[in-house]
Amino acid sequence: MHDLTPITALGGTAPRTDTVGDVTLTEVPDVSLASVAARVGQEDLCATRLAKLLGATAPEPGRASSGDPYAALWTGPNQWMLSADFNTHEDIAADVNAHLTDAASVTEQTDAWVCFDLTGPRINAVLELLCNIDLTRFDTANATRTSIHHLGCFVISTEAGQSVRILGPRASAGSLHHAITTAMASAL
Amino acid sequence: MRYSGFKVIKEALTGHKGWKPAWRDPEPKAHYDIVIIGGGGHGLATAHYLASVYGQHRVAVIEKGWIGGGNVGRNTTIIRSNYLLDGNEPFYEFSLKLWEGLEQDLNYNAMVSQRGIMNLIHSDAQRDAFIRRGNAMILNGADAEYLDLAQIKQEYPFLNFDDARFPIKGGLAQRRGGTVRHDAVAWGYARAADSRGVDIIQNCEVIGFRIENGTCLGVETSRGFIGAGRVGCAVAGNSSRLMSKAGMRLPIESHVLQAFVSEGLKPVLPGVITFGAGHFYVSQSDKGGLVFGGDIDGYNSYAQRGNLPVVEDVCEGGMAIMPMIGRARLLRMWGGIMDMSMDGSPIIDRTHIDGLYFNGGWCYGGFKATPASGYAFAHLLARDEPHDTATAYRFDRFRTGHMIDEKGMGNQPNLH
Amino acid sequence: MIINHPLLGPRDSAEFVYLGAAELMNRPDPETASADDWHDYAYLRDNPAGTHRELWFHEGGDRSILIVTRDTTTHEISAVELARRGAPK
Amino acid sequence: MTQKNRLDGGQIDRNTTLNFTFDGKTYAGHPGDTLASALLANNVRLMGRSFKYHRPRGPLTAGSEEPNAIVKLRSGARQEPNTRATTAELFEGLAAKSQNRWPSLAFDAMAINDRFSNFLTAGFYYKTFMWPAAFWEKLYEPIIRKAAGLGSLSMQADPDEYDKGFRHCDLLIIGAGPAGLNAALTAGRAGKHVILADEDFRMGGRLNAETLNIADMTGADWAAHTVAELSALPNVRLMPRTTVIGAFDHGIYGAVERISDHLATPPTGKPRQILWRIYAKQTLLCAGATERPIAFENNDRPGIMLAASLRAYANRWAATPAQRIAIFTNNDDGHRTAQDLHTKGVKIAAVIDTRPDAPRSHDYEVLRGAQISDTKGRLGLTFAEVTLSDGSNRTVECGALGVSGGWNPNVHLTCHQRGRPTWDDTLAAFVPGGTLPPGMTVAGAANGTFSTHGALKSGADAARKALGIKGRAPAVPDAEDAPITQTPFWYVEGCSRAWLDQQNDVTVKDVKLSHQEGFRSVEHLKRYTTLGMATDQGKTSNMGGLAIMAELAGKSIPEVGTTIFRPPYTPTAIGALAGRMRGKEFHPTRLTPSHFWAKERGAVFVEVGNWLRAQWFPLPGETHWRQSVDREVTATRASVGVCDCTTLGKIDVQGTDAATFLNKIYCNGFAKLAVGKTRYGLMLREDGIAMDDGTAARLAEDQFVVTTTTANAAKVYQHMEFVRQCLMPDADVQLISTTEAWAQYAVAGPNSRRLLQKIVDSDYDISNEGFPFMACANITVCGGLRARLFRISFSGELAFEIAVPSRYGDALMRKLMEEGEEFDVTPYGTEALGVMRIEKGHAAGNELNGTTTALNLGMGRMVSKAKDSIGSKLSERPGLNEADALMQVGLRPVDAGDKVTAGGHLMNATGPVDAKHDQGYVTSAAYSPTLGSMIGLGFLKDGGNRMGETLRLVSPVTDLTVKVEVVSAHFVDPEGERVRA
Repeated sequence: MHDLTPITALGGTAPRTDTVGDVTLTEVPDVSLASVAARVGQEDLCATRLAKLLGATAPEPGRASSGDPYAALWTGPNQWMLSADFNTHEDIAADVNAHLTDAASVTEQTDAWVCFDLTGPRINAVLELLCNIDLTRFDTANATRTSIHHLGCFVISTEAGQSVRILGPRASAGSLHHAITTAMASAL
Repeated sequence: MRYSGFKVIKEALTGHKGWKPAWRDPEPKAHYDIVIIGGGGHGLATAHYLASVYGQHRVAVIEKGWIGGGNVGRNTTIIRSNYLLDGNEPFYEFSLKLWEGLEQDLNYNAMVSQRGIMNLIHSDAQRDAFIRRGNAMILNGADAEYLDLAQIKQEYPFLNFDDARFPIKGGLAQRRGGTVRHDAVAWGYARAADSRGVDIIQNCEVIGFRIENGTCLGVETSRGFIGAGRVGCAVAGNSSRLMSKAGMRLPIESHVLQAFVSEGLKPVLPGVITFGAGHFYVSQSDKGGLVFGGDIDGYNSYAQRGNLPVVEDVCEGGMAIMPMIGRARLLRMWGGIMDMSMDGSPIIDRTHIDGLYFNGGWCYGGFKATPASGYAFAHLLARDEPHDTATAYRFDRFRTGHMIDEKGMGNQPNLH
Repeated sequence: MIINHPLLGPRDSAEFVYLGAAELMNRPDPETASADDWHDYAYLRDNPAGTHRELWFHEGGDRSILIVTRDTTTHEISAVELARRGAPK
Repeated sequence: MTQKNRLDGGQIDRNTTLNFTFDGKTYAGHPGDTLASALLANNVRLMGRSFKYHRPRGPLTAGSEEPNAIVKLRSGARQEPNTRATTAELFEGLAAKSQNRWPSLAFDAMAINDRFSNFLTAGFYYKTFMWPAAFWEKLYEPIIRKAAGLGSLSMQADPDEYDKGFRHCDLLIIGAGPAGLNAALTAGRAGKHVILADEDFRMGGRLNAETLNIADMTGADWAAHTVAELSALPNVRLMPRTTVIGAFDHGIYGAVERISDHLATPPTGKPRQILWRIYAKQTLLCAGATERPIAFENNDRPGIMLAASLRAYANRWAATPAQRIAIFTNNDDGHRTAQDLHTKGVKIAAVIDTRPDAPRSHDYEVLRGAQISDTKGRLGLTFAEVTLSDGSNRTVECGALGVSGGWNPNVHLTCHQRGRPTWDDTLAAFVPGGTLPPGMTVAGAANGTFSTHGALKSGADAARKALGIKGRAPAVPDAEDAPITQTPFWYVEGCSRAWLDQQNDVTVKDVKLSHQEGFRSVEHLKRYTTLGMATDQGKTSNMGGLAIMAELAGKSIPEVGTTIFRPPYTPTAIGALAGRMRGKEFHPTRLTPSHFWAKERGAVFVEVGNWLRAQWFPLPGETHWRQSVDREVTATRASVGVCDCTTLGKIDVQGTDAATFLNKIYCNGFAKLAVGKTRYGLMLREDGIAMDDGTAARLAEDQFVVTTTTANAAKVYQHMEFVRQCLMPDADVQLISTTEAWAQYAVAGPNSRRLLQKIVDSDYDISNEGFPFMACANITVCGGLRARLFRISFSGELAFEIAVPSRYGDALMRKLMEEGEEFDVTPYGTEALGVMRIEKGHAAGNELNGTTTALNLGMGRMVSKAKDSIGSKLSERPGLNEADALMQVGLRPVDAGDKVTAGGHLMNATGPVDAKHDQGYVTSAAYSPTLGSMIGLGFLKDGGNRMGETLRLVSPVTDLTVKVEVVSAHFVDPEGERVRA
């Protein structure tokens, strides 16, 4: 086992948590991510193998699926982002690649992103200050790519109106964190 | 009628009965030596110089709406000659010199105000580029001045020096740059051209060109056919629209550029300031309004209006560099249609059709170019050869690879 | 503006990068094209006042490039399709 | 602190008193007051001065259309110029000052302009101030500018924050008057997502200003009840204090919500205002109507107001500008005002009605067929001169005069997409018409339906139609349904100094002069006279000017046309449009994986795009940045240095056609690159100009990792997507950015291999034989952590780039420092990086400036003729291949002590120094500790054949001229032995 100690995207040794009123923002470092893109001509094979891996057909556009060990998120035509528990699946790309082999191109994305969970009964009041999502129709398991203060992020509705997961560019974790917490202070 | 302080006083004392229309409202004649399509700044300036410099008096300017209703009345009124490339700098410097004598030439006060333009610098690479540009300006006989941070702080104490995301590192100034009362430019040129016999025909739309055996004989208009020895097109914004009537495709896309003015404020800005790390430039009009703008909306449009994202982008730039304007209010926003060319530089050239000449592709730099553009186009129309300062503005430069690309953005018009 | 993405539904045009006229997809055949063909492809545009087919890159979304048919005088959008042939699901 | 002109009733909270000051004097008002209503209640009519003639002015209106009562609100950094007293909500401690006057509001020296008004007519300045030319900037303009403007900025940064947000709805209703409220009820009860926005702090619109009843209650009570029901509906969002400023494409509306403007200061963390972008499937405009004035001689004195505004002050705010009031009207609405004021106990001096058949009244005198010929009163109205129907004159004493010329529908937002309103003869007004913004319908007074009943009904009907609500329509509550006909009466014959645009001082005379001088189109009139260009945007003045121009031109008003309204509906704080994107938050900041470590080391950081990079690492005792940079360069070349190069773009290119794809993207060949090898690649734009350069490492048969320059990462990725999706749609290629996934460090210098051998796990052979120059591999480090190793060099030394997952980047850097101690390992920043790449002659951003070709960069031979790649064809154009084309060269000062400046131009050793003799320019310059002098890279005409030639480097803008020698751009190790060592 190697001897390098990781730091979180916000630069800490432990994840950061911020609470305003009844809404909490939590940094979630224990997520491993891999991008899966079907090879041209192998779309169906990829779909079959992916379904087997996920235990369900891969999510449709604008949707996300949860599951054990793999959750998935539609990111583009014939393209998904798979996530798993970092502690058990740190080398997620290798694991997934082993299942999909030549049906897809798999790329490690774990540390390309910072992951936040925003939870509480009034998260929509915060979200409407951050990103252009139609919250009147943002149901559970909806997922979308959107821009938060000029940062391209994925927002996944894990429980409608109650909790979302936000994936943002890791290098800008500080700016994203600042944007979310100021919006919390403003809206709550 | 000559305008003067004396005349103003005389009229004031006699009930202003003596003022005449600034230009006639003539019926189109059957034939002119030269017909200019487009009663904007460039077309009217062309007519003025044709009449005053090149001795052409059988000239008409035809305008589909009201003169000065296009970009000359929609811009942010900035004049400058701070260009880098040899194809451009002598032309814009010539233009600036014409601005400097404009009022006396036209007997019309267009309020040419040389309060200077300052391009702010925010990175080492930008400094290198601006120093290269400043040198090019001086080597072409223009004025340029490099200011370090201390000098900027002294001249513009209200800029954001404390918590800037992209700190100011210096600036390139052109003291002879400034602003002009834009509408007055159109009116002044119209009045001067009219006084030398040029017919300015408003509400006359060109429907087509009459072209026989590769020669243009005149224009079909909403008010009938008008014959012409030579036809000059100066309708920037609508160039593709017009030239398609002559079967031409142009190296041009039409894009909307928005401009903004704030409520009237007591004077705070000495001259023009441009932000180097975002899309924002600003000056203050003599009425007190902050006149500002930024980047084009970025998609083909003839709609003369823009959308919110660019408004926000511009105001973000403004607040980044001048956080004091947060409580100033934006009063009006509007859009103009820009001839965005394939290298960001204009075209003043013959076409493949005899007797048909073209002036356009000004991107959003057309206003400052108005006098030189008119002069050079008049020269081309009168002499059938390019003016010394405009020899590079050829159609075929893209074919031969002699692009004039100040920004280095290549053949993507919305990036220039 | 709002672009009705074939896969994602209505999306704000601010999420997109405008790439220009759709003719840019018709790159000349390097084997046969003349210098004029290359010049016309790279530099000449119809630039119509009216219906215009153009490319929008969904950089802030699924990174698809869309062919949008839009009226340049009203901004009304009449059709949107994926640029990539054999539009995937 | 009496409120002399406070009446009974009204919607103000008399139990609470709010103290405020105007021009330093303290007054009292109540919650529910505006600044204007409170001042009127305190018998203050004079509130401002006009722009040009500095005429004394009081409020003309009771709303956002106000041209006159413009004040400076608050003080210090929160000072807010040009604020309408008529919409400013009163709060405890509010401090306002009048503006555009000196020394005081009552005595304004600049009022002298009024005496000379005859000389200062429309456009006078275009005709003079021309001689001598130089005097414009020196003399005339400074005087004009001194007089210009209204309020002043604090010149301090705005201390308040602004937010921006997004809201979506099925129906956006703009305006909460009878039409808007009833529409909201209809849509809300049907379960639709509704947003109801109103600029006022109290919803109800005119209902709050009238005494009319709806059903069995007053209009104001009905409004309150309706608002209560609506706020109980979860699907309805009420947005008071929210002005919809613009109608943009495809149902996107801009709206500004004033969160804290009615408070002394915003609560902690809360914004002053929020800019909402509202995405509405359907929109219903219920913006009501604006009363229009009648122009007559001296119609601008404080106390002269629109009649319905007087009524609003009396009914809603229980305030009146005077105890004795006259009314001048051409319609029945003026009589309604008289009646309401009379009921409130205000003495009606007379109702002057232009109509011979005007209705009579028992309560007050009606002068039928009469007109106002002039008025008196220096700082406020005292008398009105009336010409009676028989031609005789009469003086009417009054402290205020209500003027009613009829109503104009508020069509503004219907014009925001350049649609033009149409003329309605029965209303003698413009109504919404032509093409409305898609999805927008109009109801109520905004659509010319002026009666209360009509408004209620049209609101409900429009909502049902817009949303396709089926079923029987609920009954419309009983309300006044008086038919409205308006016979136009724009101005009193023979008046000249009769104000149309009161703020900009545009009079009837100016419009006549404009016509006389040929400025006859609406646009010319507006621009020549400045009519409608003031902060009120002509809401009360445009129609009058239009009507007079029409009369002069002998045309009808619609023939003359109308100026179209542009956003914003009312002036909007620039801060609100910027939101949080200011100061350090203007753009997001990108931090490198070693950032926190570098900060501990005391690194100096520099902005590189959105990245913050370590520029150099000063050591104790180093007083000048050059000392640090020189040390970093020397130490790296002597032993080993480490630099964080994570910011370079990394794009993962996979697929069976990956190699074919790269062959298309790069001008040089990639098809034959072996697995485990890296190659330098140059990318051209289709126009043949160099776009970017970098390396592509083949990690597998079907996988490459492409690197880009930091600046072009996004652009290159986009370009690749274009080629993949639009030009090679059938190719099997997948792209994804991994820039931030991997922390990547350059380890450079003769000892770099020895250092890395302590890091890289021993089962990987990184000897020169096992891992030669340009090799690449997936490896493990520090006991099993997956990593990538590339043997590439930007510095010209033996060098590697090593990458690990970003979260381990911090630890890896610390490890490298620790393990490198024995080699005196040195971290280096972007400056040293730059120096070393210049010493090595590598092109970077300054050379890849968007105008240079492979030929210019000395890589002309790299453009493969054996294959087609993007840009190869157009790069063959003659203009890009001239005999004396610019070529990249190295430059050394002849005198080693001399400075070399990037941006300097190159001139021959002798001969003139001007643009015509320009030989090229310097792109990059740095001090080279290795060579002991400054050096530069530049582009020189025919540079390839001018080695050894001496030139002059001139930089007049920085006052520099030095002699430089043309040398090879590869100052260090030209044979490239070190990188292969």
